Amino acid sequence: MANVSEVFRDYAESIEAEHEVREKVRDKLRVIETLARESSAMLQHVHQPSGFAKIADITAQAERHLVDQIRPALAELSSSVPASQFYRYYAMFNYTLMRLCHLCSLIHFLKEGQLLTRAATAQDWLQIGQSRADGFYLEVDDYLGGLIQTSNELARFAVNCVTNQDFERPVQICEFLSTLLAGFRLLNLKNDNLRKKFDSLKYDMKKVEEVVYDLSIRGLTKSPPTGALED
Amino acid sequence: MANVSEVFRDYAESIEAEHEVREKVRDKLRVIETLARESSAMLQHVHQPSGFAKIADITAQAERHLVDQIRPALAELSSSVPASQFYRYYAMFNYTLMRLCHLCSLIHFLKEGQLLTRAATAQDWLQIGQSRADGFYLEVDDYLGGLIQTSNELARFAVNCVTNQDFERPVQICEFLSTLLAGFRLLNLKNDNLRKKFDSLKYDMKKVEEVVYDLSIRGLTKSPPTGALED
Amino acid sequence: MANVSEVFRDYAESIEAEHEVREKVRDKLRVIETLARESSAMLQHVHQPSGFAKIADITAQAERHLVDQIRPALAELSSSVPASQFYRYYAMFNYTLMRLCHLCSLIHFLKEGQLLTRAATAQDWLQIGQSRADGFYLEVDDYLGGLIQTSNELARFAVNCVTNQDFERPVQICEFLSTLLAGFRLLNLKNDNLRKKFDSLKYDMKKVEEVVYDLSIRGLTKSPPTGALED
Amino acid sequence: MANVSEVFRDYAESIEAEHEVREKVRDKLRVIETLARESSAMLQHVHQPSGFAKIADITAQAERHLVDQIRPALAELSSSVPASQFYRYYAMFNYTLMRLCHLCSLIHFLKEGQLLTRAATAQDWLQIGQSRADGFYLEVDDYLGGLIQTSNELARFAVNCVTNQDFERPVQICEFLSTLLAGFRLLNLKNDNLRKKFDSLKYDMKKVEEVVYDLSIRGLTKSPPTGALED
Amino acid sequence: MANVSEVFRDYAESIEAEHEVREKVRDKLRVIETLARESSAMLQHVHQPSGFAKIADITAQAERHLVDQIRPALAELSSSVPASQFYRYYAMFNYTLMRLCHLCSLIHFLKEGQLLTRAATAQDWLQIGQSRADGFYLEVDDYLGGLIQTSNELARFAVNCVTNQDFERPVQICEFLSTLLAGFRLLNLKNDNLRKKFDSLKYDMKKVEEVVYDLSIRGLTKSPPTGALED
Amino acid sequence: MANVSEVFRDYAESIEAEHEVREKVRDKLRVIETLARESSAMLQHVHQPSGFAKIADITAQAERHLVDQIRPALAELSSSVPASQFYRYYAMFNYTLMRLCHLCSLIHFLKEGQLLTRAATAQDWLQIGQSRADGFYLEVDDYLGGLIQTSNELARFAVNCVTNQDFERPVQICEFLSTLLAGFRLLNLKNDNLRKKFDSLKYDMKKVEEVVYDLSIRGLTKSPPTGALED
Amino acid sequence: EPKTLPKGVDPNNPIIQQFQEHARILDEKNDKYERIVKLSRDITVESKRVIFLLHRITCEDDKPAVLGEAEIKLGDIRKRLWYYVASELVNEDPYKFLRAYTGGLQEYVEALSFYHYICYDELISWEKVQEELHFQRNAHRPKDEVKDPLDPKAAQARETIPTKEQTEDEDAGDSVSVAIQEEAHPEPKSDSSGGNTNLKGSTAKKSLQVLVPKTDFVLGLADLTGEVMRQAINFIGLGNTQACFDLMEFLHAMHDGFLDVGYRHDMRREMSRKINVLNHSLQKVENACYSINVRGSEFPSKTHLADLLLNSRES
Amino acid sequence: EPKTLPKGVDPNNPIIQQFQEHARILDEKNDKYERIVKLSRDITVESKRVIFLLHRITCEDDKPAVLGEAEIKLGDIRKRLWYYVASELVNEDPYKFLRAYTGGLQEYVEALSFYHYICYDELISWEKVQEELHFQRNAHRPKDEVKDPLDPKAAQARETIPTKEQTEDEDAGDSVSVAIQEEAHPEPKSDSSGGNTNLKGSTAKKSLQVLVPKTDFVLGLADLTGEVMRQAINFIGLGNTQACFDLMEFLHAMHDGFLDVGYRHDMRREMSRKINVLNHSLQKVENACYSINVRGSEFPSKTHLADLLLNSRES
Ligand SMILES: [Mn+2]
Ligand SMILES: [Mn+2]
Repeated sequence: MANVSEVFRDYAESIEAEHEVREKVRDKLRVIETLARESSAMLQHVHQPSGFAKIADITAQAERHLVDQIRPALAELSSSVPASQFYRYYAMFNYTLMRLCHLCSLIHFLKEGQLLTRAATAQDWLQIGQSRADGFYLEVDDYLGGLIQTSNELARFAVNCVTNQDFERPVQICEFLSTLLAGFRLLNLKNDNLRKKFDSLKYDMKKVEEVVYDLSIRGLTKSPPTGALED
Repeated sequence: MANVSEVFRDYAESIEAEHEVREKVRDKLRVIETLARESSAMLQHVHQPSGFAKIADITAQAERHLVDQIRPALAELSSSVPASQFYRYYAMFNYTLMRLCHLCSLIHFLKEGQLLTRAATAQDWLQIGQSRADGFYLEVDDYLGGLIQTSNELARFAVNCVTNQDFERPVQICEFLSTLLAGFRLLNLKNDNLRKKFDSLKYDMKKVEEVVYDLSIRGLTKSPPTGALED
Repeated sequence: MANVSEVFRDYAESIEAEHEVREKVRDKLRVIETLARESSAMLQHVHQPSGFAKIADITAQAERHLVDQIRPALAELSSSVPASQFYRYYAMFNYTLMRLCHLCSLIHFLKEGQLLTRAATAQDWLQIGQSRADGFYLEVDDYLGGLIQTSNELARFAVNCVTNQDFERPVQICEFLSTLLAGFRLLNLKNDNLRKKFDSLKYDMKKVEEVVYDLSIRGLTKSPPTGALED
Repeated sequence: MANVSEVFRDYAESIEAEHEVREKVRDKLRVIETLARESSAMLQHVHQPSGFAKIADITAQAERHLVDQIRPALAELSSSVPASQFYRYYAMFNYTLMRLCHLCSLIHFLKEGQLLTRAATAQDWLQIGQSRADGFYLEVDDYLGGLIQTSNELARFAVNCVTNQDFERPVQICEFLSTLLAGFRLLNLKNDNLRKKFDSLKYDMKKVEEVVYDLSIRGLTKSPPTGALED
Repeated sequence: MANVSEVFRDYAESIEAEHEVREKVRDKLRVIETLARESSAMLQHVHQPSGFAKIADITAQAERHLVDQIRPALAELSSSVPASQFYRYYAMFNYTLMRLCHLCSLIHFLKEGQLLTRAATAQDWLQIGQSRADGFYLEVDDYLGGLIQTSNELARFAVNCVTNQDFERPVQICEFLSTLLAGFRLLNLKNDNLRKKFDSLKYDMKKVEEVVYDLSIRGLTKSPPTGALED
Repeated sequence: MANVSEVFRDYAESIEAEHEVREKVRDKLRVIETLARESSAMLQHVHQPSGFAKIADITAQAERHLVDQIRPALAELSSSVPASQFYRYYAMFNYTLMRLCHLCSLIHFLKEGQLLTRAATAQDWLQIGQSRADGFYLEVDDYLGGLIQTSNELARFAVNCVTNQDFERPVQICEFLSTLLAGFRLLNLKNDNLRKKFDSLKYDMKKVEEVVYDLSIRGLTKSPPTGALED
Repeated sequence: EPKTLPKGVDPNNPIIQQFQEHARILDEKNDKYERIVKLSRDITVESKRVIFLLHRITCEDDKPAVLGEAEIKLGDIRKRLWYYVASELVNEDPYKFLRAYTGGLQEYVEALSFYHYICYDELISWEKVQEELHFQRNAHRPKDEVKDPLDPKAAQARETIPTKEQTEDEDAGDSVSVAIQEEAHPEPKSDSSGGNTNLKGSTAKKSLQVLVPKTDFVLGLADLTGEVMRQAINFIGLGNTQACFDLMEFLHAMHDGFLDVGYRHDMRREMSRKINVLNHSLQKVENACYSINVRGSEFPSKTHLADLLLNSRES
Repeated sequence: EPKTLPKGVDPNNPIIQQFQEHARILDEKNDKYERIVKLSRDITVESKRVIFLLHRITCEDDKPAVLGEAEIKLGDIRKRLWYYVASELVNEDPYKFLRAYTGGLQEYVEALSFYHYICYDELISWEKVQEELHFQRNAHRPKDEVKDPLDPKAAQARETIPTKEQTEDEDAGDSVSVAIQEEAHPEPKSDSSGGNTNLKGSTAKKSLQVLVPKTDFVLGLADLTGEVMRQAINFIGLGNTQACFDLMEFLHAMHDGFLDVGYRHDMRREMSRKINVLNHSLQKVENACYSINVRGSEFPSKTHLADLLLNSRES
């Protein structure tokens, strides 16, 4: 059994190598998380009276920050994950990706009042792959998780819109959430985590419906909202 | 120790047999759950402006879906559960049955403005048994659980009715929930799942009362609602 | 090995010495905790209709209690912890310090409507150190933990203000929490415990925003709140 | 937002696709697990007086079973996992692979009294890859996990050897475990799971040393065991 | 509240600073742990027939390794922990210090057959402080924890001595453990962890007594052991 | 709600009162535990060569210590527990009582070679009650638990007797344990603590049987032991 | 007892005899424990039913009938279940068997205090609860040495339940009763030193009672707050908003009380769990009162609002 | 049932009537559940006692007396406790109440299989256990509609326990018995498809029985292995080393069986816990056999060793 310790020495090296990848990924992630925190902080201002008037400025600033800073940081992360082992380290960056999707879709909705698709999120905003073949890519689960974070934020935003005397946007948010909810209902959610988040989406819907109710019973909406799903 | 292995062989066979039943039940259930999700999705439209005008169509469609698709699927499930072992597999389909009851009572209420009884749910709508003697049957607990899901949905619906300028239906819903509440008060519930759900019924009642209140103080109800429990 | 038991006797003594410090710290803590409990109980009255009219009295009383009773008790605790071993016993009084910070910042807010800084908390209110060099001092984590307890209390207070017909204070609380939240967003919270509390702060914010919403949609706020972060 | 539901339908399909892979993997795994269970059951007989005399037969039978049945089943599993997504589904078959390694190394030791290397396990016995480039492959962790299961089994076997009057094999096992232990000591075990197993290996070592002690103090070993690590 | 964010920025910096210390401590620790693992691996050889003959060489080698490599690494760790905050980071290196004490006392016993005192461990072997005033120092708990690890190792060694035909050393170990046990009995162990380890010491004692029993009933001990505690 | 605070004031007082009792009981217990530790330490010497020759002295000393020191301390404990509330505080001193029973029965056995009855333990040795009517009394469970601790100690002692060339005592111990085992077999034990301890008694029996066996095959027993259960 | 002794075990061996005695004591304790556990489960079920019954009150007019029925049910629990627990505890240290009946006791306190609150609009006192579980000596008594659940006589004795009338008016059980030792329960020196064993003002002579430890009493009260919250939500649903404010006040008072208790030492983990639930209940009611007020403010006068709600319900 | 309706609730409202019916069904189920739980607890206690009794066997000569006593005790459990469980389950889906009696059932299987193993040196079969819990229709039957634990009549009916003689020889209960519906239990199509509901070879007509799910049977057997281990250690203490080897063989066979069962799907968590315990028990016995052998080896002949041990014990 003379060669046994040699064999083990080999294994020791491979374990060491994995450890190094993890360290590197962890470092890159830390940078992105700090940046994402800054983005969130900027976007928070839309909830406040002072920021409410300058929503366009705020979203523009957040978008620039995303393009100029987060995107390159994400590229570095992406290159530190061996392409064939994407899923080996997936659990490490998973949650961060979700958060970035959330930032993209929130900015997009504030600007355009529209849902940002997964393709656009991956390609245009984050510039990462769309499928496993592209190496580092945006998983459906993460995209959906990000959307639900956005719905949570928008439900809160609808409330603050009213406080800030904007009675139009809640109706728009209501339609957006309604569309989202209908979409989620089509999914057979196996993923328990996502299912719990889906429940939070239902709750957001209900909250926003109540806001619209409050507006409409007081005659504060211009017109009854037009159908969200009339495709 | 020859008889030891006999005993275990016998048991292994019985596990295998049970496993097969479970697999079958699981398959049948999956079909029903997908169908029930579709039903729910249809009925969701009543909350939206676009759907609001066509409630009759929507309920008719949902009812047809239930009769034509869910009912036969349920019959298959029912026949895959050995009659004398209903409770052996009960925990598997329990929640689904509850949901079906909910769908039935919701459709029925939207159509008739009335409570659907357990007898009618079991016999006319789901075509399953009403008591242990009938084999696969509708337990009281599941029926009641379904009713409470309906009350949750109706509380939300009452809010959206107002948004959609329907000021009559909330009063009708208010009366319905009031009767339901009186009924539930007659039950001795253990500190179990049903009791927690019962609490949610009280909140629904409160919410709908507030809607009716909002309507009355603005003179939007045609006539004051008649006492819910005196009909 | 004759000297072994002598050696162990030495160790036994050192263990006994540590034990005595712990006993002493525990005794001092017990006194402070009882006093802090009394303070909390006083401040609880602001939530109640009977106490609402006399908030100024209540806070004055609580402040006196803090100055006259808690501060000397804290001085005794401080002197019972060997300066060089602050962190050795830290886990024992950690939570209590947090609670005292909470009491200070709550009283201060009720009186002044302002955030109490860490410097002021440590120096003016508790009269303990501000940095490790000062011996017994107020750790950042404990100060922040205390602030979050205050935010929890204020969210509840905002609700009860409305019940007691005070429609101004919720707006003030809303601004306060908004400032706090913005501050916390800048922190890279490694400490899991603090992160969980941060989530509760977000929830408080949302809750208070809903209160302000309820007031503003009914025209009960004098004017829209002015921006919290207009620096 | 007309295209939203289309978008979601796409996602629903991708989720469905993943679901199918999982189902397939689960089915294949089930077969392998049943076979592995049968293998284990065969090998259990070496502990029993009745089986002790026919160790060669038993291992031959277990080896045939492994080659003829488990290997093809494993090939099917391997082909049902998309090569680029090995780590996505890794958690599903991870434990089973470990168990197969255990079976291989146990049979090999019973036949040859030698350690089976990872290369041999992967290439000769299981016929799967040795590195990520080979697609479905044998991870170091799983190989090591399997070895430790073998050490647990051998510690028990050493005891039963004595019961069955075989006083040579325990000495051989002692050397084997000693080698293994030395190997493991070279690893920097980050993986908590593996570390816990490593502790069990130390315990096995101690147990077997005690068996050898019992034999040697009674003069039942032919000669003192020759050095395991004399490289 | 303009200065609030400044205040928070301050805190953010202090949190960042702490984070850096932790990172540094973690790095230094990693080095020491690798070295300690190597030391352990060397000392393992005394259990094996091949190593048994060269115990003096092995201990000499291990001692050199400790002096030349571990000691400087420990000095680096020591200097990375701010002296006044020893206990703040204590939980990070605590277990490693215990292990180093174990290595020292094991080597010392193998060489001298004597207990290594805490003073000698700290001053002569590890060259760290003996009391809080010395900054980075050896806590009593860690020293005792290390002794108990040594007792576990020696119990195992006593067994292997017999296997390797050394009938003297077990008696010596028996006396050593007996002394240790008597020492521990004098301690009023509050520390639950230590108490659990103390139980393992009792078990070791029993094991070694049984070894001595086996030797004496076979007439293999030269003379009955002389009293361990005859002071 | 004046009476609410009365109710709670009343309760606060009762907690305070209970707290005082507990503190007092704890203090008294601490003294007893230290004394019991000393007793154990004395009796430990019987295991060692140095102490073996003076067993009579050791037991006499331990008995004196028990009579002169432990007994009065126990009387103080007893008087600090309100007679009618023995079980209210039972869990606090339960284990200690068991340990005292163990000390009594061990000393008695070492002196007389006989089982100490519960009556004698309670009345003559500990001077506490024998039944509920006597106030502070010796529960059957605690007495039995103490006996089993004694059996553990005696199994170890039997081994050391042989090491110290006493070949008579193991036979005597063997008979004692045999009787004890027969007694325990008459009890209906729940699956509780006592039952687990009872299992350890069986292992002690086995161990001692092995010692006696070792002596007999070497012709070291004067006469074959007489049947343990036939006297 | 025909206890088979293994061969070779001398029945006259004093040690064996001693162990036979140990066996008897252990068996008796275990049997008694089991009997009390079963009674406790029954008490739990019946107490829950009383609580549900009380929730059926929707307005003042409901009270007489519901409270009457609740009183009868509580009396039944007392006379037919607690009475047997008390009988089992004669000459025992009640703390010895507390774990066997603590579940039933807490649920019973919850039911009784809920009943009391609705009747008298005040919190029940511990003395009152303890008094309820204090029985006169001349009441019907079951056999003292009931032991073996398999013994038909014994089981019969327990289950020959005294009906309401019997318990109060007759002494029908004499034929199976056994002298209860005359000696009084041992008593602690003073109330403050010992806490809560004995009835205040009672010398507890020759009496049957079930001890109500104050902690169990207070744990029962903690559960009460959950029911009070439910009632408050009920009342809003029924348009009775003033009642909701009243209940909030009550909960505030309870909250003050528990705030004090909550940080005391040696507290059972149960307590902090229940206090948490209380905090949630209080906040639910606070939120409910908030929403009454925030809505009420839209309308000129509060009484007007009540009228309107009443109209919309009753007309 | 004098159920108080809140004011304003119309007792003739069909919905209210419907809910009154729901209430009745829920209460009945709950009451029945509670009654079965209590019987199950009694069964557990008594089964444990049988096990202890069986551990008193120290040699062949002990067997007749101990086994006789155990048989009587087991019969009592069957006729006086299981019989009432069976009565409660008439016309019910037994799986509905399985959770209420599974504890008692497993302990009973443990006791019965231990008894059987000692008597016949073999593992009891599931059929045998199920048969034991199958009662003849003409046996004494309690009232079918026993419901309210507070109802003295009902409780009395349950507790008027048939003595051993009665159960077998008389039909004393007719006056309180109620017709059990004649219809047989519904049966699964085949044994293999449904598993283990019905008695093999029995058409289960008009019979009372307690269903023994095979899983509970096997869980009881898992506990048996712990007792077998205890017995093995006992036997070594008593010098009966051969018995220890025999028991090891039995445990090996059980281990083989559970090895197969252990990895089956849909398995209860309970099972893997118990299999773990079994593994430990087996290793304890293996270690014991090991030490017999390693010591025995110091002596020339094995029989000689036995003689010696016997001498040192019996002389
Ligand atoms: Mn409750
Ligand atoms: Mn058992």
